[in-house]
Amino acid sequence: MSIEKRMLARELKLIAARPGDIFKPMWFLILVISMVPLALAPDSDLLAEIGSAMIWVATLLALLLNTEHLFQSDFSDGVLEQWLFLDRPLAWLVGLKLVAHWLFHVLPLILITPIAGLMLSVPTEVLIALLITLFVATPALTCFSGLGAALTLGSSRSGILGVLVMMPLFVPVVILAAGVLIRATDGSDTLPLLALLGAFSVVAATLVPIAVSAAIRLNIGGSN
Amino acid sequence: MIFEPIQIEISQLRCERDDRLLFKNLSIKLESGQILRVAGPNGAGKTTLLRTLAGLFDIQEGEIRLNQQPLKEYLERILYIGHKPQVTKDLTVLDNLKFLTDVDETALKSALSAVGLKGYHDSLVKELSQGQGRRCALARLWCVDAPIWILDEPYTALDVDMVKTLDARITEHVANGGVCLFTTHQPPQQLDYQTLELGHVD
Amino acid sequence: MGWRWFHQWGSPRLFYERAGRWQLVCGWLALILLVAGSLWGLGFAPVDYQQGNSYRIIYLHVPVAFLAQAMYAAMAVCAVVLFVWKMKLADVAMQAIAVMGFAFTALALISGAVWGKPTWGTYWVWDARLTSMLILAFLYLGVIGLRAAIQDPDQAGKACGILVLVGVVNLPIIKYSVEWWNTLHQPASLKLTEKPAMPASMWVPLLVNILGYYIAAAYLVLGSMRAIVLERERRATWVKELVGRA
Amino acid sequence: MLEFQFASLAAFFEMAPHGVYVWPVYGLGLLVIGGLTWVNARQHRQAIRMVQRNLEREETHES
Repeated sequence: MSIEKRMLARELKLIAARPGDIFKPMWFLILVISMVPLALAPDSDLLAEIGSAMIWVATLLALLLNTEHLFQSDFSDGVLEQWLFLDRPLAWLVGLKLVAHWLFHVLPLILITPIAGLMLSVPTEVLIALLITLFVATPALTCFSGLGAALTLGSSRSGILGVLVMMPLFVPVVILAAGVLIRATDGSDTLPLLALLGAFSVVAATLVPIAVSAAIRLNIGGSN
Repeated sequence: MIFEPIQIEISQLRCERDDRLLFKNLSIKLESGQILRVAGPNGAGKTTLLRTLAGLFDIQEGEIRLNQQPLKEYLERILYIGHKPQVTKDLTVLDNLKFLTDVDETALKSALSAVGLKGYHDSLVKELSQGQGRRCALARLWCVDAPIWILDEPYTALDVDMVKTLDARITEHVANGGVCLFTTHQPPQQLDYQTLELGHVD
Repeated sequence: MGWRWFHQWGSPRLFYERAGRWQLVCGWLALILLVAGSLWGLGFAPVDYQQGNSYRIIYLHVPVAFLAQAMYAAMAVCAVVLFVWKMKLADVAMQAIAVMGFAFTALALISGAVWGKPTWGTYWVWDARLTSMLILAFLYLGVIGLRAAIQDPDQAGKACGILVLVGVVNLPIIKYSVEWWNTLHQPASLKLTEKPAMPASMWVPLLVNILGYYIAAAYLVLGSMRAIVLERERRATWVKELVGRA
Repeated sequence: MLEFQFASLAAFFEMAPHGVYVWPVYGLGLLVIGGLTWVNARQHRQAIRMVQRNLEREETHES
C-alpha cells in the first residue's frame, strides 16, 4: 500500500477510535449559534440580517479549536518523527494530513451549517452562498490553523497561542467571504469574489504545507 | 536477508545544546556487523548523538557520511526507534505497524508473534501494558529491512525474555551485515558490542 | 571581499562594539530631529482649514504608522537572512524589532484613535487604515507571544522566522482586502491623512519627523539588540572579558 | 515660512480647541520612546550583572 493510502486509512481509523473529535466542534457550533438569539433578541428579521456573519465566525472558531491540536498527539507519541523516514517529502505528508483533516473534520462542520442557518432564519439563497464560501475558504483556513498548530508544538504551555498567532491571517478570507454573502443578499454577481477566494485557498494549500513542514522539522529538532 | 556492506563515518562531530557542550571532536567509524553502545550519564548527549545520526537533528559542526555519501541521502535505510512510545494509543497494534511499514499482513503478524504479541494484533495499544506497547514499537525490527538500526533505550520496560529475544534479533541483524547503535542503562549480557562513553568533555 | 563586512557584522562581538557607537550617534540625531520637527509641526506649521489644530497629530501619527509597517518588513528581511545565511544576529534583530514594532503600532493606533475623536466625533471608527493597523498589532503580538512560548532561543527564532515570512506575504493581501472591505461598507468617509496637496510648510516638518522617528527606531532597536546579544552570549569569552574589565 | 502660529505661549499650550487631544498624544509618544530607552538600558544592566554573577560563581568554584 502506498503511503498516501496508509495515511488516509490511519486517519479514518483514528476517527473511528475517537468519534468525539468530530462531534465536539459541531456541538460547539450549534451551541454558539443558540447563544445568539439569547444574547440578542428572538427577532427573526434581525437574526436573518446578522445570521450568516455569525455562522461564519462560529464556524471559523470551531475549525480553529478543532485544528489546534492537529499534530500534538503524534508529536508527543514520537510518531511524527517517524514521518521523516517515510519515502516522501515531509511537506507532501503534511499536505496529506491536512487534506484528510479537511475531509473528515472540517467537511462535517460545513455540512451542519444549514441547521445553524435555519436556527437564525437565514434566507435560502444566502444560506447556499454561505455553504459555497465555506467550501471554498476552509482549505485556506485549515492550512493556516495547521501552521499555528505546528509552530506551537514545542511549547508545553502554549494554550491557544496557535489560534492567536494565526487569526490575523484569516482577515482576507473573512472579508472576501463576507463580500460574497453581501452580494448574495443583494442578488448581485458573486462569482468574481468566489474566484478570488478560491485562488487564495489554492495558493495557501500549495505553499502553507511547506511552512508547516519546516515548523514540524524545527520542533522535532528541538525535542529530546 | 543479507545487506550490502555499510560504512558509517562520523568525523569531528561537535554539538552544543542549551549553552552546554555535549561532545566535540567526536570521530567514529562503524561497519557492517558492528554494534555500538552509546553510554554516559544522564544529559551526556546520548539521545542527541543518536538523533543527529538519524538525521532528526541538524549537524552543528563536523560530518556524518554513509558509504561516502552525505547522511540525507540515506534516511530511508535507517530504522530509528526513539524513547518516546512511537505508537498511537488509539490504534490497534496491527494498524500502528501498518502505517509505518509497507509490509503485508502475514509478515506483520509473524513479527508480532516474534515479540510475543501473538493474538494481540486487534487490541488497542492503550489496552496493553507499557512493556507490551514497547514490544509493539520494537516489532518493526522484525519486519522492516533497513540496514542501520538506531535504538534509543530499547530495553526500557522489557522483561527478561524479551531482552533475550531482542539481543538475539540484534545479533542476527548484524550477522546479516547490518549495523546497530543503541543506548541503555542496563548493559545487555548477550551482545558483543563496543562502547562509546560520552560525557567527558571540558 | 565584498562580503567581508557582512560576515563581520554577523560577529556578535564586533556588532556589540560598533552598535554602541552607532546607537549614540542615532540617539542624538533622533533627538535633534524630533525636537525640531515636532516643535515646527506643533507651533509653526499653518493651521488646517478643515480640521483645525487637531491635524497636528499627523506629525506623530504618520511617521509612527510608517514605521509600524516598515519594521514588519524589516523583520521579514531578518528572517530571510536567518534562514539563508544562518546568521544569529538576524534573529537578535528580529526579537528586538518585534517589541519596538509593536510599541510603534500601538502608538499609531492610539494616536489615530485620539485624532479620530475631534474628526469623527468618536474614538474608534472602522476606518481602513486603523483596521489594518489593528491587525498589524495582532501580527506583532503573535510574533512576541510565539517567542515567549518557546524556551530554546534558536528554535524560537526559527519559529518566529516562519511566522514572520508567512505574515509578510499576507500583509499586502490583508491591507488591500481591508481597504476593499471599507469601500464596500462605507463608501465615502473622511480619511484622516488623505489630503489634497499639502503645502510645503506642512509637509517639510512632517518629513523631518519621519526621518527623526526612523532614526529613533534604529536607536531603540540597536540598544535592544546590544542587550540581547550580551544576554545570549553570556558564556562567551569576549563577554566575560568585557564585563571583567568594567 | 517659519512663523509662530499662536498669539502667545499660553495659546500654544491651549491649542484651541484641540489641545486636549494633541498634547496627550505627543506626551504618550515621548513616554513610549523614553520608556523603551529605559527598558533597553535596564536589560543591558541586567545582562551585565548576570555575567558578573556567573564570573564570581566561577571564581569561588575554582578557589
